[in-house]
Amino acid sequence: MREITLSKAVNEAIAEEMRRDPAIFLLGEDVAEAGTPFKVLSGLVEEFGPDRIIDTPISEPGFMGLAVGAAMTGSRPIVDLMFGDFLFLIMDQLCNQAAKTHYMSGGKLTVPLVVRTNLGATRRSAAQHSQSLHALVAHIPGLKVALPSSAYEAKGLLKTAIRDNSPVVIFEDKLMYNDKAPVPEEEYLIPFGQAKILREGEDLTLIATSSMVQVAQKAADLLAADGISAEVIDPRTIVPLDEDTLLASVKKTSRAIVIDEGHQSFGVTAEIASRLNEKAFYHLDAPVLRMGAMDVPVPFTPALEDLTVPTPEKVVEQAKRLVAGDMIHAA
Amino acid sequence: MREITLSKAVNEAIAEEMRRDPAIFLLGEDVAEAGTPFKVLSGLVEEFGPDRIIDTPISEPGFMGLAVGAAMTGSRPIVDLMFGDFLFLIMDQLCNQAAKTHYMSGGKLTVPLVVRTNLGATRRSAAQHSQSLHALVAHIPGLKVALPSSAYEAKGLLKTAIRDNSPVVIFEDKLMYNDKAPVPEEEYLIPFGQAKILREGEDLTLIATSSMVQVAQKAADLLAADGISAEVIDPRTIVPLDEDTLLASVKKTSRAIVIDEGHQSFGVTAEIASRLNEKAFYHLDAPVLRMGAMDVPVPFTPALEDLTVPTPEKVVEQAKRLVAGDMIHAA
Amino acid sequence: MAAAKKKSNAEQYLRMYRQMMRIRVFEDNANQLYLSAKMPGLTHMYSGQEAVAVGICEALKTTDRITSTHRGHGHCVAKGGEFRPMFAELLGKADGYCGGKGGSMHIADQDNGNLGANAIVGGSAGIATGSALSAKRLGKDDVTVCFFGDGALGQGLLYETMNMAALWKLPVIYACENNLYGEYTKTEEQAAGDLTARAKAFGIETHIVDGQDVLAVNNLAQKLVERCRKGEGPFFIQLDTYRYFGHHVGDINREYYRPKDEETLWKTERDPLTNFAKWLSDEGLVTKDELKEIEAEVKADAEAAVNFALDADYPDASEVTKHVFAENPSGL
Amino acid sequence: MAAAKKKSNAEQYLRMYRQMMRIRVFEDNANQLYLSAKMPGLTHMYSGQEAVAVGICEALKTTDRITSTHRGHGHCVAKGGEFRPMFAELLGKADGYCGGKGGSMHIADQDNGNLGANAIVGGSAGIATGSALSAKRLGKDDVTVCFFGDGALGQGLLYETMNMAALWKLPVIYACENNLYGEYTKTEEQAAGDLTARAKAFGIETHIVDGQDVLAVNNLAQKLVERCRKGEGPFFIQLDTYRYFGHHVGDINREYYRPKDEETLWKTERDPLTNFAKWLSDEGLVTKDELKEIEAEVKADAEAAVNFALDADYPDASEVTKHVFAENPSGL
Ligand SMILES: Cc1ncc(C[n+]2csc(CCOP(=O)(O)OP(=O)(O)O)c2C)c(N)n1
Ligand SMILES: Cc1ncc(C[n+]2csc(CCOP(=O)(O)OP(=O)(O)O)c2C)c(N)n1
Ligand SMILES: [Mg+2]
Ligand SMILES: [Mg+2]
Repeated sequence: MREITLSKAVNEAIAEEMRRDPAIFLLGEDVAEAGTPFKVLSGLVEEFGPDRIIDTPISEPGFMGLAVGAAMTGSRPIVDLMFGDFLFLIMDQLCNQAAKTHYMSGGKLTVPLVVRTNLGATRRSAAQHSQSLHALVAHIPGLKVALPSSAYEAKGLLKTAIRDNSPVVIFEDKLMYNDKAPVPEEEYLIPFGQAKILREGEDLTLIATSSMVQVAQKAADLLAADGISAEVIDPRTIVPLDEDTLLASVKKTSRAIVIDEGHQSFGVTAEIASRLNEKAFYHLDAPVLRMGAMDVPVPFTPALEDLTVPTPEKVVEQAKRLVAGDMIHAA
Repeated sequence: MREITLSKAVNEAIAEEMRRDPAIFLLGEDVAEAGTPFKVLSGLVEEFGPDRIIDTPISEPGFMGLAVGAAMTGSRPIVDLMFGDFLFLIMDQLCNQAAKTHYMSGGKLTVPLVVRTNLGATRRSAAQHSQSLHALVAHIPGLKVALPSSAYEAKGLLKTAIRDNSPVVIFEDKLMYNDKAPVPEEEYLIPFGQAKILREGEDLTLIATSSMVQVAQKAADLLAADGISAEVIDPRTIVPLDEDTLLASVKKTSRAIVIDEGHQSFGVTAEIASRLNEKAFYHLDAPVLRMGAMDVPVPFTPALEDLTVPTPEKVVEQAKRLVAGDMIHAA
Repeated sequence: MAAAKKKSNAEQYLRMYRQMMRIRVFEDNANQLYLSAKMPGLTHMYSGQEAVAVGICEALKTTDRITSTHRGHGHCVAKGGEFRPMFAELLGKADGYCGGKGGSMHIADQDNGNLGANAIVGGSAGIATGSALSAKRLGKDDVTVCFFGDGALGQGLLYETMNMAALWKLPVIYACENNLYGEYTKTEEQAAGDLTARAKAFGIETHIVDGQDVLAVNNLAQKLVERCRKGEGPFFIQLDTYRYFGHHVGDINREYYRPKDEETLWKTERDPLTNFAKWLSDEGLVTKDELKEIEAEVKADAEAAVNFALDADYPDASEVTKHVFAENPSGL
Repeated sequence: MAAAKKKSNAEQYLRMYRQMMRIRVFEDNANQLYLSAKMPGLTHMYSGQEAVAVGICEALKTTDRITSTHRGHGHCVAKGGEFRPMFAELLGKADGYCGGKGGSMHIADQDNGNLGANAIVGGSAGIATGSALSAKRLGKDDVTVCFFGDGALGQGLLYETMNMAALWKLPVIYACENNLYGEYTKTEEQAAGDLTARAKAFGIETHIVDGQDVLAVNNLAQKLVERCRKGEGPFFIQLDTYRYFGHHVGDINREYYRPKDEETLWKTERDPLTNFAKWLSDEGLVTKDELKEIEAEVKADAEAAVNFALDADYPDASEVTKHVFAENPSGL
């Protein structure tokens, strides 16, 4: 199968959907001629014209608001939010308006829109351009949240997001734009709420999202060399969350680590770990461990930034503790 | 001891601190003559004048931004945010600026400010005036988060918040403004990060925040009548979180329910439950249970709204299942 | 205006009068429901501002859209809303426009082009502007009116969206209802400079009109709506008006922020219904009896609707988890 | 200007020239560090806009404050920043202004009144305005200057804060650096209407000045700063200027959005350093050799600072958890 970059996969997903449905348009900063600073959208304005690939002023709250109104009235906007950190600017329109309109109107109004943005540190971009804020939107009822972990996932999940009739926030990993993966020429969608088992294993389950999927896979390789067999699962969407697949795995392996690049406290690892603990408690040989980013603003200097996110080595270390039964706490 | 309302307690806390330190001022919408729509600040503008109790335009992002700048330059602002739901409007200034400035500047700039706001549903105020959004700010490193559960707590925690050199968000429960509690005449502060054991018990631990403390206490009463002894703990601040007190209790009782009025998924109950599971796993006789608000926008109609939040009866029901060992899941 | 023109417009005038009366009566009933503790929560009444909503909405087609505010009953009625589902919504009943889930501050009436009240001040500026963008992109000539209060001028969102509306020539009309107060604060204490200059700065054509004069409002609105349809938008209108009650039903003692004689002056000298009724009679377009009849009909309608709403059922408990997400086509 | 005045000002002029040269040379070195892969991440260069930062900051006292942008090196130097801690910060070293934690986009220099660069476009409008409020409340006559680009005019926050600044007569100057582009988009495609009208709407006095003419900028700034101190603020200045490099160091192929000859024109005809140097020579205030000497000194300084920064240590790993929260007085 051909291999393409995540960037190209996103571009294809948008182009295919826009060809299919004239109600779709995209808006954001420098999305047209510039094709975004990451060049992900290059070529789209040439095909679809400036009325469907719309360059906005630097007005995140404003163009998010426009998208909500457009979505209520027959359009299907895709909002391009240059950095995930700018979510803080659009929270009111996203969480007070888009997320609640369908419910508040008793189902009369719908808001089919997609916010495409990104997450991930270690790009030396410092505290306001490095956050992974997906837990925040996942906490708000009415929003779906997708976290693609490869070019293949990015294309399939984005296409599904665009067809969904609810607001969806999809986070790409900034560091992955040039990573290639096999992506079929034929059309495919990836359904929301279906986790993917990337690697089967017996001794423990590594549940990893987005940027952390590669980390988990590397950790699983390292563990395999030491005779430990790790199952690796990517939930793909955290809202909806495929509890069943996660639970089945944990019931089999009896041990799990949840790995996510958002801040650890009050983040995604807490939700997944506590659901596993609650629903698979009597199958667990050890507590579910959580590995999120450190609870610190992302520091600029590489000397510190690299310490803040989970690495394959740190995962291996925790996995070994878990398997060795090294978790008994003092009474 | 005299009893005063939570509203009065807040008013006293601000007045006492403003008398002590001229660097403190307060700003927000209709805080001066009107004393806020909840009348919490009545009388303050008369004592401190309109230069220290400042009525702003309806510009939440803007006045939050002003507070950040004022805090960096020798003032100690208190931001009055009329409804907790408006946090979505100030997230950028609060989370990208206030929370990160001290860290990003390597400790050179400090941002001593307090955001006073509220939480809680069942006031028939519908989806945009009923949210409990404290989990969102708790996820952002650099912010402290206080959740007073009575007039006594409100006064002591707010005074501490005002003296803290970091940004603090303090949430009052809208339904509690007229609730009275004993509050000493003498000055007192309540240190952050020290949970309070409100009731000792043997059979299980109820960990409850803010509005849910009363719910937990009523549940404990009902349980006592049935011969079940519940320990009730109020963490008071969720950042910092007093893990030690919570862990000690759970190690003693071997069972716990975490109760909080934020949405359940990706919320406060997940963080607390997963920490307990992780650090007291081998002491637990059953999984830690979570009771948050339903994952739905808050509906207007009383017929539905009341279903969305934990009640003493629902807590009792879960507690009994827990104590009965009724949690074993199918393999 | 030529006498002939007036006659031929008589039907339209009477409809405007009736619509204003419907708002006035709706609010009086809402207040009664609050005072008798039959309505959950609080509500913000539109009484006094009727000529604004009616003057503008009478210039709109059903497919034209509006966005509304926390003070939204007037816009809802004016855009074609019915009493029964409105009262039912205020009481949280299943037959309400939003099945009881929205309540007064979120009343929406999609079929009549009302995209909803909004409990975030200024929160609908984006929605209205996006609705206009949608119409333009989809090749429809529908116009969107964004209603908001003077207080919403404090919100930055409005400036962001006006800038985009101006850049892209969107068919949207920003209708600023300047009722002199935002909650308990005077407009001049909240808004520096000149109100209309804030739209002019973006190159938007602005107008100021007496919001108590339904004909003045309607004439202006008709012109601007037609120009919007032709691609000459956006526009900004400042409508000077007054709310008769407090900020919300519970705001009773308001002398500390608003003098009694100011209230009296507006109610006696500038009431949109009284003055329009007088004009209609003076011009011989209606008799006193006809006016009384309209009022009586509207009141009877309202009473029936209130009773309907009081008797209606609350939504079933199972509704609580419905509509969090929209339904999807099969295969998704 | 009278010859006597000019002579007596010569020292100040030369300091302005030197400061502009320091910015120019700083940026050339930063670019070199990027090209040689010694600097982590990207950076946005201020080259071409030197007269703006220097003209304004030379009118300020140390206790006056500024807020800066993603393109912040120029403001930092102009407000008194030193090369060593600046380069060290860019390289993420412990000796940097922020101990390496902030980097280029968050460089701050509290001691000289620089409240920091900001990676959120428009994000410092509140901070600057709050700093002015703080000064006023605490009875100090310090003025705050808020630097921002034309692109930041898209952000609603700016309008909210200008409204409050105007209402409360705060000692703040909004300095809009109009360099014709925001990233890869022309200003006129992002900003409808007239730029200064956006401040005038709030009753703020506005000025437009040639941002390549350091004396014009400085004269205006001196007047406005003094008037601010007397309580006559706020003010808004549009400074027309140009950035020589791409949006950031990596923006090399930019012909698709910005014509080459436009760049050439600004660099050759309107360069703030060249033109100021010429004026200084023409007026007999400096010799060619003196100018060369200044340049050589600055370059030597920069080289030494770069070497210092390259040799400096990274922060210790233990720093990563420090400064999340500020230290508290004992007993809290
Ligand atoms: C974002 C936001 N801030 C504050 C409020 C509280 N609030 C409700 S109505 C109102 C005043 C609005 O004034 P205006 O826009 O003039 O409308 P009016 O009530 O006069 O019709 C305020 C401050 C809110 N609902 N939303
Ligand atoms: C809120 C926000 N939106 C978008 C960006 C990405 N961005 C960085 S600089 C920039 C352009 C800013 O233009 P302008 O304000 O004119 O400053 P200039 O770069 O021209 O100096 C953009 C869009 C950002 N950093 N912050
Ligand atoms: Mg008003
Ligand atoms: Mg620019």
